[in-house]
Amino acid sequence: SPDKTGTGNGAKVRRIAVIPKGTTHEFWKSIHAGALAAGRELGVEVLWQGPIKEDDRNAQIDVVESFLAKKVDGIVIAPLDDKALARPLREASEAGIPVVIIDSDVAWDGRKSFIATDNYKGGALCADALATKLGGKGKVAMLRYIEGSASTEKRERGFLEGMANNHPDIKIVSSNQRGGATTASAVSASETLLGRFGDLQGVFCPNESVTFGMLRALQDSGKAGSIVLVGFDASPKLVEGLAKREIEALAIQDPVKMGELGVRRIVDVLEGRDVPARIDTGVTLVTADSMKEPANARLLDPDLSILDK
Amino acid sequence: MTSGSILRALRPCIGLAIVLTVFALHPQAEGFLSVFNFKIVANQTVIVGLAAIGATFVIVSGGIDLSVGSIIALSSVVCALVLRAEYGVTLAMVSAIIAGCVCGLVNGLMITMLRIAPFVATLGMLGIARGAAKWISGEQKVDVPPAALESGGLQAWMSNRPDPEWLWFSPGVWTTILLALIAAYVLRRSVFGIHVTAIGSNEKTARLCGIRIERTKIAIYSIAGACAGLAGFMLCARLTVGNPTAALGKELDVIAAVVIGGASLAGGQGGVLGSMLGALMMAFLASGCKMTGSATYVQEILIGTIIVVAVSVDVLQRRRA
Amino acid sequence: MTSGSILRALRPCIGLAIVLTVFALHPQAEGFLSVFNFKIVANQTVIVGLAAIGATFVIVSGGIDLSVGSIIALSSVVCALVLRAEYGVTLAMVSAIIAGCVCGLVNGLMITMLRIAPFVATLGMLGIARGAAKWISGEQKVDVPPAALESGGLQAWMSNRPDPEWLWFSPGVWTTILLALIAAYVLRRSVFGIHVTAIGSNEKTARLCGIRIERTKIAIYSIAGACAGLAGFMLCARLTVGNPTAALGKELDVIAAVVIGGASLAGGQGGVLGSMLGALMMAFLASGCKMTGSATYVQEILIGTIIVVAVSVDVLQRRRA
Amino acid sequence: MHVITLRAQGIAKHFGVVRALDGVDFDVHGGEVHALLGENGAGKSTLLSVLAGVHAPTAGSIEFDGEPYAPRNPLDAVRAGIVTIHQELCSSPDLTVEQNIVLGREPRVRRRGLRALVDRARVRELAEQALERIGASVAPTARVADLGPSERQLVEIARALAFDVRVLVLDEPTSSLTAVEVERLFAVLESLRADGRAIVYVSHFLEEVMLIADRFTVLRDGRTVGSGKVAGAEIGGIVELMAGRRLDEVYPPKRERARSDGSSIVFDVREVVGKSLPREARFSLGRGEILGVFGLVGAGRTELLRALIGLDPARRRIISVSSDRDVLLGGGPREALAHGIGFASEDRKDEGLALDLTIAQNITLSGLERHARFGFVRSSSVREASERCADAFDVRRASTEQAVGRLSGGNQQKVALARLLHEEANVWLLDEPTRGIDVASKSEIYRRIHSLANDGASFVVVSSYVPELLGICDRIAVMHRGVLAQSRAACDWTEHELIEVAARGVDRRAVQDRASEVDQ
Ligand SMILES: Nc1ncnc2c1ncn2[C@@H]1O[C@H](COP(=O)(O)OP(=O)(O)OP(=O)(O)O)[C@@H](O)[C@H]1O
Ligand SMILES: Nc1ncnc2c1ncn2[C@@H]1O[C@H](COP(=O)(O)OP(=O)(O)OP(=O)(O)O)[C@@H](O)[C@H]1O
Ligand SMILES: [Mg+2]
Ligand SMILES: [Mg+2]
Repeated sequence: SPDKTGTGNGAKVRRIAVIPKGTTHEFWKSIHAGALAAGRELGVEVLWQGPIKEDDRNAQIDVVESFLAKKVDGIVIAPLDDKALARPLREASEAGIPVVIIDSDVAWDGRKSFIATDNYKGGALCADALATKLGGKGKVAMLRYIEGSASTEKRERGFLEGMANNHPDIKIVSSNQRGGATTASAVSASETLLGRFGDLQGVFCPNESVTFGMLRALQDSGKAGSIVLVGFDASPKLVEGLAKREIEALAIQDPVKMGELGVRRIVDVLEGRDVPARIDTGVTLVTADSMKEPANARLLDPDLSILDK
Repeated sequence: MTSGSILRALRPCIGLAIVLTVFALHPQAEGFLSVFNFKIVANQTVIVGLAAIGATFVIVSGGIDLSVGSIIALSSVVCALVLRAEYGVTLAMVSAIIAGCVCGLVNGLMITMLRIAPFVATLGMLGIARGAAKWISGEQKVDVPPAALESGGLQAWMSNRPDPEWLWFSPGVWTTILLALIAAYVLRRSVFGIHVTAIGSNEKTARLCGIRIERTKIAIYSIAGACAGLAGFMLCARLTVGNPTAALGKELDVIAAVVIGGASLAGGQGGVLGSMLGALMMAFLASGCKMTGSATYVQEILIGTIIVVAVSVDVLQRRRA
Repeated sequence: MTSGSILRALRPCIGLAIVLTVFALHPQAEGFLSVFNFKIVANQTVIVGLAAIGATFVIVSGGIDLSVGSIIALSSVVCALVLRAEYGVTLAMVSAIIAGCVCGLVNGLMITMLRIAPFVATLGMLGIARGAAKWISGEQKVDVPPAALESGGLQAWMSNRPDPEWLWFSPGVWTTILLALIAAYVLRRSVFGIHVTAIGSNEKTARLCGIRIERTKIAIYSIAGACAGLAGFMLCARLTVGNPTAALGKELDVIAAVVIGGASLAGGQGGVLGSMLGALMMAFLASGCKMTGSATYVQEILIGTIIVVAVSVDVLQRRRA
Repeated sequence: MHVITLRAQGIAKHFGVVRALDGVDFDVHGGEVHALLGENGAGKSTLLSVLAGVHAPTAGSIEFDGEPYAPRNPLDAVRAGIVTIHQELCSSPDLTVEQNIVLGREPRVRRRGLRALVDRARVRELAEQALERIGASVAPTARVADLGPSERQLVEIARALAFDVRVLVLDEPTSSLTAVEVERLFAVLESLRADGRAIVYVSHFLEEVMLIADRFTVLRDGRTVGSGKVAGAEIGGIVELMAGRRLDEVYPPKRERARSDGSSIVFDVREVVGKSLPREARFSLGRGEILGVFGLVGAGRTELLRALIGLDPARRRIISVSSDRDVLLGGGPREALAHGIGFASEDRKDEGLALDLTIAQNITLSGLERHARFGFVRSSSVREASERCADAFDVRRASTEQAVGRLSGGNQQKVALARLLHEEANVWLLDEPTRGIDVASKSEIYRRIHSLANDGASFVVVSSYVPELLGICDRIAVMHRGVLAQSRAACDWTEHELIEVAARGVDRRAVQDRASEVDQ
């Protein structure tokens, strides 16, 4: 929804489109909050619009194109696909609308800046955390997200390669199963995985919905806490699991910062300032012990109150 | 004649048996035939199963309901919202069922009052209910507060380790079984059920025999909505989250279960227990594919093929009869 | 009499006009009525529009095709794979169309040879084609290599800034327009088209008049498959990616477009140009909702409502006549 | 028990422009069987539908037991005790016999809380009683889909008898019953009459009517044209009332032509045996000849035509066309058309026409290819041809681009026939070509058939309307229980003889055969 923060002195307020991959995940809510905060501070209008069907590349292109028609001043986008969004974004840029990419990269060098987590690194970090907890050996599984999602595939690759390179005694017993697009399908896949490998010692899940699905399955089978779960992203439910030590560690990104920097950098571009081509918003591994640290607490429970205003 | 109808009733059993045997013999699928896996699969069948109970009534009456998935999502959100407002699990369940029932009622009214074909009316509801779910949830997953989880025992409804352990199956599974038995009995033995079959079999005859077609159809779609609503409650219990984007496309799974279970989309034929076997068969197939470590596409292709095979066997049988 | 049928043909136009007017008057929707936005919306209509051309034939013949979305995904993957093997854009397009056509052919064979109801047969194909898409793509999206993009001009097919600028619309839009005009002419004026309408209107009469029902139906579903295949190619051109999870649930959008365009799911009625207007109306609605910054759920509810309203107006009109 | 009276006055029912009923007075009392008579399309079924609450009358009032009676739906009628057995078979194939018998009035379990359930013991009891009463040996648990037409008809009669009926309405109940079953039914009607119930009985079999009815009312063109006591009435008089007009005004002048000699035979059916019907049929058709086929409803005339054209599968089918060579016509209508054999179905709505298509498209549907160049239809050519064919049958229309569904029934029928003209058929197989259309249209169709025959086309006309057959045919054959008997010249038949042969078979022996067959 549009958020007017006019300066009131009659000057035309800049309008920045912020386009997430979907609209219902906490992750995107945090980005929205960050973008709104920055917009309010800088006196620009933030237009927030996601694709009607989550994970639908075509629908996201539709959104970009309608912002082109609406002639916004800048676009901040988390592209659903590194290739598919290249054309419409290039068209935007050629129409004089600068583009800043957040969250996942796009195969196009005309973007002004790329602000994201290093997903590969995040996956590798999770591999280390899992291996350390298991003492360097044991049987683990990885439950993938859906087919064709770039950022989670990087995490998955980072995890698998991290294990293979640094923890040769860890045996990965399953890595081709997928949690699917919905939480419900993730729960089912997790239950079956747990049933199939009774002697499993650790699991890695590459995103919020799959981690949550796995957590539910572990809780339900009474194995929560005894099987080491390392996941990605935060949500109130996952934080709760972390506190109860049902989750060993969560790799946390900083979506609020991502949204905020996205808007800040686009305004920098519009005002002619130089912006760095790559900004790493960092990925932090949070455990039950470190979750109370203020920096981590802010990441785990971002302040989203701005959305309600 | 009667041997044909017995064969017909047996068909989903045979299909299920084939699926079970194939995976039981598969070297990779250790643990497939374990009681534990059976428990898990039963639990995974609950949501499609509950929705399929209502859908059986719809399909036997010669209609179709495409709004099932959206209604499930809407009711799961309603359930979570009620819990968040701390009204307790029972009221949450009732609200979810009512939400589903209202959607179904609207379907029924559109079909009878506006005389819109069921396909179109429920296609409209598919969008409307999904949109409503996103709307009331503020386009966000609605977490059930921990208080409701602990005290009220929302999770217990769909837990694989039910509270009195002798229950063995989760209360959700028992609810489905119980409801399926009642529904099967209602469809076969109650006045309403016979009217449903009569409408699907020959609507003109039903009208001439003085059956109140409109009233019956409205009841049918309301029941289907209520079943989907209960499924939405179970989904919320399973996930401890009300999710407006959940159950996307589930309507087709539900229809597939009913069709595999022996119902004809032309109406007049089909039974609740067959639909349950159909749903169970699809769940076992999915479980088996995962157990053997097959990719998801194998499962998709298999289910597609099974739908076609099940129905063509039926057509062949009927042509020979 | 004839005034009724003119009203009928005008209905989608009126609907479109209403949508255009509402958003044109909306204060938030600057740029909605710009030629640029029209160009964009036209481009956004291509995929549903192309698929709706084939679906119109299916629905006018009294059938239904649920496999459209899966076929689009499959062909987009096929297209990308062919390009990756460096066979050039033309061959990629042909392969995508052939892939779609084969799926449609299989649909047609299931419906005529195995005598499975179209709903069930294409429900099976929905799973099979989707699985096949994931299978041949190795469960991954298939990127089109840059070479194919630059030299062959895959993107040019769906670019908002077509190469000879006087084209104004993208070649994809022109293709859709051309194909729609041809298809409309074929449906109204060709022997095949009249046979399609006759089958949908009264299959028994068609049989009595010596129309080859089986052959015609197989052709209808093959055409529908080929159209979906071409839509898959256009999707690949738009995304420069072949994506096995694309176009999920698109079949319902396509059916909605055809129904809003004035076709009856009972068969015998409907036209290609109406379906195009239906698709355009849905695209304008989506565009307008985005322009006004409405949440996605508003759009979902609106589309659901419009389906119901369009059809109930039709029912009322016919009842009064 | 007090006397039941059902009295309808000035009943009118219009379907759009069709005036199915246009001022009917009718009454029936307890303890009598009242026969409702009339030609096809006279409005009998429509009147019964009004009584049964299926249609609301456009005008008029009904009084039942001294109180105004205006059923809003079939249930109201049934509740009032007026039970109707409809003309078309009307049962739910997926339900069992007993479920069908109690459908809509299921006895419920008496116990509190279980009222939603069907009392199965009571259902069985009711069904068995009802079936026994009409002497039907149908298992109550059989699925109706597995029954034959005659058993289905029995089930419907049983449905009417299963409950307390005050007025029993039967619309051609005996059309598919065997002689023994008819006798049983009459016994039941006798006992109901003795019980003081009122019975309305519709039948085309006037002999049956004379046997069972006390009074009769004759409808013509939606009006009551006469009524009286059956005792003392003569069939001839009733028939005159039904027809109501002199035949020679309606029918074209008799044609002067001799029995065709063997050389000009254009259509020679050596043998045709269908799956169940027809059982035996053999006839030949000369050039320009019109052969009428008469028979009771259910005799298998429709099946004969369908088997000839290959629409239904046949066990054996040997036909030669134009004394040319034997053809089997296994390829269905398409092959038949290629041999110049055209067929017009008796049920134009269900099978004869595509109502969404235009007049022009309907006329040219079976021969569109002829007007096509590169697969596209030349509209000028279609228009020309369809105008010509429509004119030939005098189809009243705004234009040939009009949807056929908007035409009146008679004009629809003419379109269906015009299609055969367009097919340039030289053998026309017509099933009830004038069913449900008005006299003027009928007359036009008769004249058209004659002029086509004079131009060399040959016809097989199946009809249930005797005067029509006598009026237009050169020869007439009677079909009885699936067997087509030898034909005779039309002038050698009288109306009486035709009806008698149709009802009893060609000779007494056939009747005895049938009786013994039923007994087995
Ligand atoms: N639903 C309807 N719509 C339009 N016309 C109708 C309808 N029902 C009946 N008619 C017309 O009303 C007239 C009377 O039909 P009806 O069925 O009452 O005749 P009938 O006396 O029962 O004839 P039959 O002996 O053939 O059964 C016919 O011309 C018929 O075409
Ligand atoms: N689809 C069907 N289902 C049940 N019974 C049928 C069906 N078709 C025909 N019958 C019955 O089969 C018998 C033979 O019908 P058929 O139409 O051949 O008779 P007919 O001699 O042509 O008489 P008419 O044309 O006057 O009805 C009839 O009793 C009819 O009711
Ligand atoms: Mg009648
Ligand atoms: Mg007949």
